[in-house]
Amino acid sequence: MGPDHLGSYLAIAAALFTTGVLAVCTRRNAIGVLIGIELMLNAAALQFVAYGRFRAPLGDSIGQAAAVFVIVVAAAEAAVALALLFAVYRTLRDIDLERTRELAA
Amino acid sequence: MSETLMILAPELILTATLLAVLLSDAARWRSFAYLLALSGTLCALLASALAPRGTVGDQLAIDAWAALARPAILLSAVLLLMAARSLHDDDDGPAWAALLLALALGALVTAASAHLLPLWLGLELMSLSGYALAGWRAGSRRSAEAGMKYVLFGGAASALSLYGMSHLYGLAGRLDFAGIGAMLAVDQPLPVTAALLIASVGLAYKLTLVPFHYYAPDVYQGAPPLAVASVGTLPKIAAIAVLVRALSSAVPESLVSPASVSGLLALLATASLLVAALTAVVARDAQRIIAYSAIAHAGSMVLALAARPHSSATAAAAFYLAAYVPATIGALLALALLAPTAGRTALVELAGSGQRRPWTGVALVVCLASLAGLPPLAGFLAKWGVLRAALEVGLGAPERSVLLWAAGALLLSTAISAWAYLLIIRAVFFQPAPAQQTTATPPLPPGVAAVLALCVAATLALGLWLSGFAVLLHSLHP
Amino acid sequence: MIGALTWSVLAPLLASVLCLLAGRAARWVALGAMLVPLAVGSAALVSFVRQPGADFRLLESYPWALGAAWTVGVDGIGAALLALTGLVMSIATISAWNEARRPAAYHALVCLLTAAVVTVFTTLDLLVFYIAWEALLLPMLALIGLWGGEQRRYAAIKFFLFTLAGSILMLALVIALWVVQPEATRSFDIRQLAGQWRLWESTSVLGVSLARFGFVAVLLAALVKVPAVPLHTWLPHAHVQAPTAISVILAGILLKLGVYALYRLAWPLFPLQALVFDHWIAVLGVIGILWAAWVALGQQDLKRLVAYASVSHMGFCLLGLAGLTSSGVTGGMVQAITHGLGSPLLFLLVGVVYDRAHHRRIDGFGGLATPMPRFAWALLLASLSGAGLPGLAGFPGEALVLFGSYTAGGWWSWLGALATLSVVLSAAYLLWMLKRVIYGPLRHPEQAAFPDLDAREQAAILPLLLLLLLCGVWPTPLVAALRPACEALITHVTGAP
Amino acid sequence: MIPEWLSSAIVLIPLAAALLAAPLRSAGLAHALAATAMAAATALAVWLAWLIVPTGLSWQGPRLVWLDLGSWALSLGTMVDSQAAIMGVIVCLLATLVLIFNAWYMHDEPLAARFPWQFSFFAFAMLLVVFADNLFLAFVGWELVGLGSYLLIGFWYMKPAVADDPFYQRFKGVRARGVLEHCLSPAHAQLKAFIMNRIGDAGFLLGIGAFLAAGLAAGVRDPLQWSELQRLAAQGMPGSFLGLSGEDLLLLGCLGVFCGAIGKSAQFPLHPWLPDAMQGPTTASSIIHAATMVAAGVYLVARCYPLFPPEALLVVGIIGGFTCLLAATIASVQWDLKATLAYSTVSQLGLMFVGLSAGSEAYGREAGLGHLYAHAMSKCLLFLAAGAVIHAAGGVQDMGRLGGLARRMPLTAIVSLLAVAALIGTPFTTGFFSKDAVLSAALLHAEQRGGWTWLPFALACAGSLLTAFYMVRWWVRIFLGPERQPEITEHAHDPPGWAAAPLVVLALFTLWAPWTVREHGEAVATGHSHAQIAAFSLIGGLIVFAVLTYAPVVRLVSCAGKPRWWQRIFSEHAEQCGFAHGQPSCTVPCGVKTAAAFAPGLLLIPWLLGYVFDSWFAPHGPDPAAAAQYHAMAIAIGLMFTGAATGLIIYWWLPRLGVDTTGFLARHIYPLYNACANLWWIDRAWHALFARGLGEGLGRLSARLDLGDRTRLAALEGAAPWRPRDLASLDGAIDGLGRICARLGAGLAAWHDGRIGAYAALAVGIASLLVIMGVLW
Amino acid sequence: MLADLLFWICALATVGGALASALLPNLVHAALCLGLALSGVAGLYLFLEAYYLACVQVIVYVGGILILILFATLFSSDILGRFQRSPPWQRVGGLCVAAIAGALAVRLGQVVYQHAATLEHQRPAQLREAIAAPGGIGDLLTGPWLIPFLLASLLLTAALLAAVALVQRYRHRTPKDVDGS
Repeated sequence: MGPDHLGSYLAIAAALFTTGVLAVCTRRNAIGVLIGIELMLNAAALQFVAYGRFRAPLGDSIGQAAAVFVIVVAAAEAAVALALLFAVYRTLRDIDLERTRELAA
Repeated sequence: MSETLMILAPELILTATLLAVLLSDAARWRSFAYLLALSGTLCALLASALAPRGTVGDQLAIDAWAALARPAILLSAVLLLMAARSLHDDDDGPAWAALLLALALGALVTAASAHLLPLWLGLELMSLSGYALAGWRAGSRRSAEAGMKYVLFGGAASALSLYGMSHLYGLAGRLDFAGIGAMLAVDQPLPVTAALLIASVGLAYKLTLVPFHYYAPDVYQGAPPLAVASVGTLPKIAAIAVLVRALSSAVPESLVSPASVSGLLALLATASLLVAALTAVVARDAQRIIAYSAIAHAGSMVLALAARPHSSATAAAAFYLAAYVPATIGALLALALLAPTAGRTALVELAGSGQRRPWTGVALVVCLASLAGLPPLAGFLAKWGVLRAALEVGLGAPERSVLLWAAGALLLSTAISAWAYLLIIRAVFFQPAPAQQTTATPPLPPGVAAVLALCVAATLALGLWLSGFAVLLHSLHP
Repeated sequence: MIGALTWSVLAPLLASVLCLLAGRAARWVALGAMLVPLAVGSAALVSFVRQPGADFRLLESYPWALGAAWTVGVDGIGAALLALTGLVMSIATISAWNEARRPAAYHALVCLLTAAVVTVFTTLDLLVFYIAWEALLLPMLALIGLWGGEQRRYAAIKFFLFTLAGSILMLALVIALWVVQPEATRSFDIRQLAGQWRLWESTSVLGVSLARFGFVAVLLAALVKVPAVPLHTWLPHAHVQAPTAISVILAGILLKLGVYALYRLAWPLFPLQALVFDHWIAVLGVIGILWAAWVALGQQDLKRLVAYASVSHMGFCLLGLAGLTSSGVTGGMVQAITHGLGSPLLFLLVGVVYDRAHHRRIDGFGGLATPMPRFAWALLLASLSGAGLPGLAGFPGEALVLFGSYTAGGWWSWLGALATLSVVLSAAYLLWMLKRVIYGPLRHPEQAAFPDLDAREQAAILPLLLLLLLCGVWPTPLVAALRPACEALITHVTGAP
Repeated sequence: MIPEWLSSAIVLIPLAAALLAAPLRSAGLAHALAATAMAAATALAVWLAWLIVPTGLSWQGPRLVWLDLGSWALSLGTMVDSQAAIMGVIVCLLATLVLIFNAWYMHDEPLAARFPWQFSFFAFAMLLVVFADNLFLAFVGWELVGLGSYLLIGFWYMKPAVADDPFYQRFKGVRARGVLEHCLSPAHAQLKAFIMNRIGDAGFLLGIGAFLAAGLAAGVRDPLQWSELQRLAAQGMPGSFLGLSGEDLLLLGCLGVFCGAIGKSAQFPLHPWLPDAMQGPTTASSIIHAATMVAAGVYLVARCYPLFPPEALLVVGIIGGFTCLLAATIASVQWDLKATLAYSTVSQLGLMFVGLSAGSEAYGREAGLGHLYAHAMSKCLLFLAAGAVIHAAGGVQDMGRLGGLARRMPLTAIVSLLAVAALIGTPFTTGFFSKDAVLSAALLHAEQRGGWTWLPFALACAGSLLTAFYMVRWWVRIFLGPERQPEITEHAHDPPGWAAAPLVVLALFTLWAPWTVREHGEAVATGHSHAQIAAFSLIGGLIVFAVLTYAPVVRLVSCAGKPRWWQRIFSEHAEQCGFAHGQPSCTVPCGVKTAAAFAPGLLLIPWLLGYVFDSWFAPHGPDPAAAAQYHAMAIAIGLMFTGAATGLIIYWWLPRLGVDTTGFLARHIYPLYNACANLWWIDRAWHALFARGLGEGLGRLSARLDLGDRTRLAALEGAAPWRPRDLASLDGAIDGLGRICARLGAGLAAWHDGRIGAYAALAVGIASLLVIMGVLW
Repeated sequence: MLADLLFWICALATVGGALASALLPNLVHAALCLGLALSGVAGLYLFLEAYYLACVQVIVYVGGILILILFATLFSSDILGRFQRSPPWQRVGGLCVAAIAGALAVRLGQVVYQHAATLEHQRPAQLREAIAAPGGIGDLLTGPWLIPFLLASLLLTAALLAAVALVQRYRHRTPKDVDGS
């Protein structure tokens, strides 16, 4: 279980992913959920790079390219998410997910 | 190079239009923005009809399905732009048009994608513009809440999907469908199917299939009607197109037995149909009922795909889309016009709006009847196609009998959701209008009226022109 | 060149569009359109009376798509029902002559309804049959929902969901029949399907034979429409809340769709199952007769009483049809047609009283014979016809069905004996209603000023009265026209095993 | 030699008259048209009878196929034999006479224009039954006759229930209990009549079904023709119906037909409609409820006579006898003069059925028919006379208020005396010959078969005894004695000239009628010589005189005056014997004592006459049939004289002696009297069981079971929550299905509570569970 | 040995930071711990010879997105997380779902790991430095992956447009709820 074992990276990625899911499911604040999403994305990016490093054939940097794309999309998504949180803030004075339950069954 | 240019003509034209609209926003030609967007999309539509088929590297594959999906997407975008032009009075028109074009572009790319990355990027592009459109109505608490829920749920789902894709990359070393399919052929499918399933979460989320349908009712209820229309229709066309391609290339029949694939899809379809029908009955908001109908119709399309190896399966799904899209757009536009206060389509508030705008009411009834599947309209033929495919395969092979149970679920959900649609018709037409009628109803904006007429005409035409189905069948399997 | 039958479908369709444009003159357009099926139907019926036969006449066939073809044709029963549709629809239009609330839309929807009903009666194609069967839901929903009485919303929605749920299985059946046929000879033509009934006896779907599933599907759809007792509770609501003209249409024609579906689809396509289930259907018929009669006895509302009378009479059609004896089946069909004359008349008369008193409680009337003698005589004749008095239209159908079940042997005669009870019960509830409404002193003085039947009401009532007398005194031509088709059906079903 | 069209012409002329007279406005013109038409029909009927009766053949008229059903068909046709010819003449004759009388009777009636065409329609229907050549056409005629009576009973449909009809309350009989006053009205009477006839018709239909099943099993083309039926009955009934076959099937068929007859001829269980039918005009009742319609039952049984097995005849006899006695007892205590006639009709019909039950070897068919014809004439005359009396008394029908009308209406008195004489069987009237034939047939049958067949004969004798009693009571109370309320009867007068003509004609027919002589000639083998009849009458008269002198004994016994010591022996608690309104004064002992006083005289005379005269003269020789008929004649005359004597004593002789016998029966046999006055509670039973119980009660219950109760129906529109109570109704249960969907939907919707965290959790959780379970396990 | 130690430090930082950001009620602390986790991941990239990626991660993620999230924490009224606790059943539910997801991730990783081990294209260690250069990504983006590259740019434009359009719509509107909807 060292730096040059794929298993460890997979383990770390899995831990990141699980914590991300935990954050998404339990946080009461929208920011918390956002943090969770970022964690899950990072887990995926890390796994891409890890597989790229250990599995991919010579000179193949698909993993890293994919990770770059992941980061780009994460950035874009964060921007839009925060814009929408801003809209919620301006109308509700708060981004507490317990209070944004007007749309329900 | 000129070859790929010709193939990607529609996408390029659309991108150009997008940028032009952005410039027009900057250069204060706000009133032209919509015309610009409209003309651009029409050119793209023309180009997509004429564009040759082919593949762009291992990224995009413009095959029979993409050739059909692209004009459909652009046509819907045209309809939405025409409606938006007269519905939106505020001055952020150009931004809205640009976002819609971005959504359309995302859909085009997803529909044509043959590689996991453009698929995921296309999904993300659609989602981002979708989030913005959902939260578009400024100052409205409901619209903001809808946007937020959409962005959070969308983000989580795409992250989960990405995680699946990373494992797929780990296994296959390549990200394109053909590669994954080839890798599947090499060794035992267990891990790959798992990774594939998680990767396909993105599609399921976009198609609002059961485990990932939770956001749809809330978002459809809160978002402005045009946003719901665009988010509800364009991504579905793209998702079905790419699902068909993924199933045919990434999951070749030779290896994963069609029975297990159709078993899974039939299970998802039955769950979507029943959950949507039952919850629609107790919904108290018109757009929320439309959301549940979207979930149910997604279930039906997936049921059509579940009968896949059979020739008429994909045609049934395609015809279902052709019937579903105009009906949903028509219904939502009608609701937008009938709702007394913008953005509130609760059944209680819609009471008696039929008296104020009778013809819009009639259009709504026709669209809802088509969604419910009543015979003379397109919805019936769509259900007919799906049922035929399911029964033909189900009766043919005993191990595919799960399709018969799914067909039964489809019939049951048709019967139950008819009650939900009746709730809307009851509110619009049968309930007496509230006494205090403050504002006089403004005349019908011409743009929206035209779009509404087009949608109703499409529903009726597809319903009566029985041979439409055969033409579609021929075009999909030349 | 478009044949007569297709014109009798196209005319109402075109009329429904014209009505929307015609505005005030919509009612004339509608009336004109209704006369086309009436004319075509009566011409066909006369041709069957002159040369009785079990063949299909006025046949036309235009290929359409999806395997369906617009094939239309009528046999004895089809012709009679077509003529009945034309007649009842024109009478309904006359009775709704001065409908104030949005007349154009009203007449347009009635024309649409006519087109759908005429298609059901004339088509020989299973898919077109199903499309027309479902298509008449929307106009009826609008007609009851928008022009109805105080609880119209509940009644309209209940009607819609009841019929839709009832016939949803039929959609699966239509497709299954299409799928099961061999690739080359796939067709929806009912005659051809009747020929290959053995095909779906053998295939099984989810463990049960397709024929049984099919028979149950058609039976469910038909029993909701007939209506047979357990599935009949939508009818009183629909009748009480519908405006008079729509009640007339509902009672006159829509109840016949159920019997026609059994006659055209269930028996020919699944003869073996028919032989298995006929006893249960007959028992259902008898239960329907007696239960509806007893409930009618306890009714306070005039229109609901007449509605239950319809349920009771339609029970006879079921008993007759299930008996599979020549007099039973012919009697069932004659009963369906003569009930199509008698029960609209009753509803028209109830409408007359409702227009004047604006309520339908039987205790709210009393001694109407003094101010309204003509109305009293018409109601007397209509009630007596309902009670099955010889010399009026109610008798031949009932008598034939009873004699059919007497002579069918075995425990059919017990069913016949039970059905004979209805002779007493129908006289009881109809004439008791008559006593409380017409005879006796004038219970409410203000009703003394009620005007008697005016010209419009008489124009709607007289043709029905004359036909009641004609069919009662001399039903021979009608029976002669219907018998060959019924006997062909019997030989088809009994010859099956 | 018989024209083809004759029989159908007779049937169709009244129908034509009805159709022509209907639109006429003026009553006089309508009556004239109808009367002439009926007269023409009578002439044709007489001509037909003239051709048919002497030959005694049966002639088949033209036949028309009505409903052709491939293997068998229902057809319309006429068949005439002597029975039909005679009945045809009687129906047409009576119709003509009644129409003429009615022209006068309804001269001041505003609705009179409606009477002639409804009456002609009824006559058409009756003739249809008479001339029908098959059981199906008879059934059609049966129902149309029911419709005719329905219309005529409801002639004054606008009259309220008698409870709130001031005229009726003021002049109703003092002790007219048993009438359900709160609902008795013409409208109620017509409904009751139609429903009870329909119950009979339901039985008739089952009878037809039995014969039809047999006919089709034998493969007969026209299964219900009389000739076909006889052939089927002869060779044993093939096929089966309701599980019965062979002899049982024939019994079921005949009992079915008899059930139809019970309904129409108002026999025991289905008789309450006839007395209520008196709400209709008297002239209408005269022909419907006296002569023709009610006789249709007897006519039909006579028509199907060869089919009836002995057991069926026994049933006919017992029911007939029981009805005869039951109705006679009720008639004896009635105060309304039309009610007495109505119950007397029911009783006489019972007698006819007893006659019929004697079987063909004891000439039962001829006896029954003979009594039918005789009774038709006399009862029609009685009703017309009653009509005249009522018209004269300004509508008052209570015998307690009338009296002494003989002085004011001599013609009506004499004519009704003749009718009464014929009805109770006074010798030398048609009534005597027919009643004697009936009793002798019943006696002969009883002697031949013995056992239960004695019961009809015994009941018949008791019935005819009481008949004499109440008819004399009826005549004496109306025409003799003091005028009880002069202000009512001061303007009484006989019907004017042409209106009296029908009365006189009918009176003549009661004395002598060609058909009675023919029937009696056939029935009584010996044919008593008039001398014998004269001798018997003389002896009877002497005995009556002896009983009259016996009257003082009765005076002693009666508690009229101050109870002397010896009276106390007979009625020790004499003081409570005074008749108090409604209070049961004396108990059984007093009644027993009175009966004991009269018993020896009443029972002695018939036996004495029969035995003494037989031993002295023995004119009949060894033939048992002649002996039975001879004894029966003696008994008939004895019973007649005894009953008449009792009636005369109580209602004419004792009042002349100053004894007040107004409440005589009530005082002395109160329990029996109370039962009879309450019509043996049969009417109440019918009303409670059928109208209240099965009708409204069960109807309301089933209505609630079907659509739910009033609160549910009212709450339907608003989205009222579905209550578990709704399950009680079928409609509620079906709504329950919708509620289940909504409940499931609400359950699922609870998971959409708006929390985005929950959404993500559910989505990821379910997806991963699916993948783990499905794939990675 | 040093490399192993460094590796475990980065790993611990990543997982610890992630857990902290998920569980700490105080939003600012959570955001900062997220920064720690992201830096840890950047460190791991270094161990995986993805040097360019590590820089991008540090600059874009930690520098850009984290700062954005930090600003966003200002929107919430209870930054210190003293009284806005999510309902207990949601926390328990979330834990269970996280456990299931974790199990899925671990099992999937295990299965893929065992399966991937069988793949023959196991790379020799010595060629590490060849792939270190960022050129590889560049060749890929301009070569076969041109379409995704363009798409990414479009994505960013759209996101920019969306964010700006959404926010500037509130510039001249009063914060009061416009239509109460």
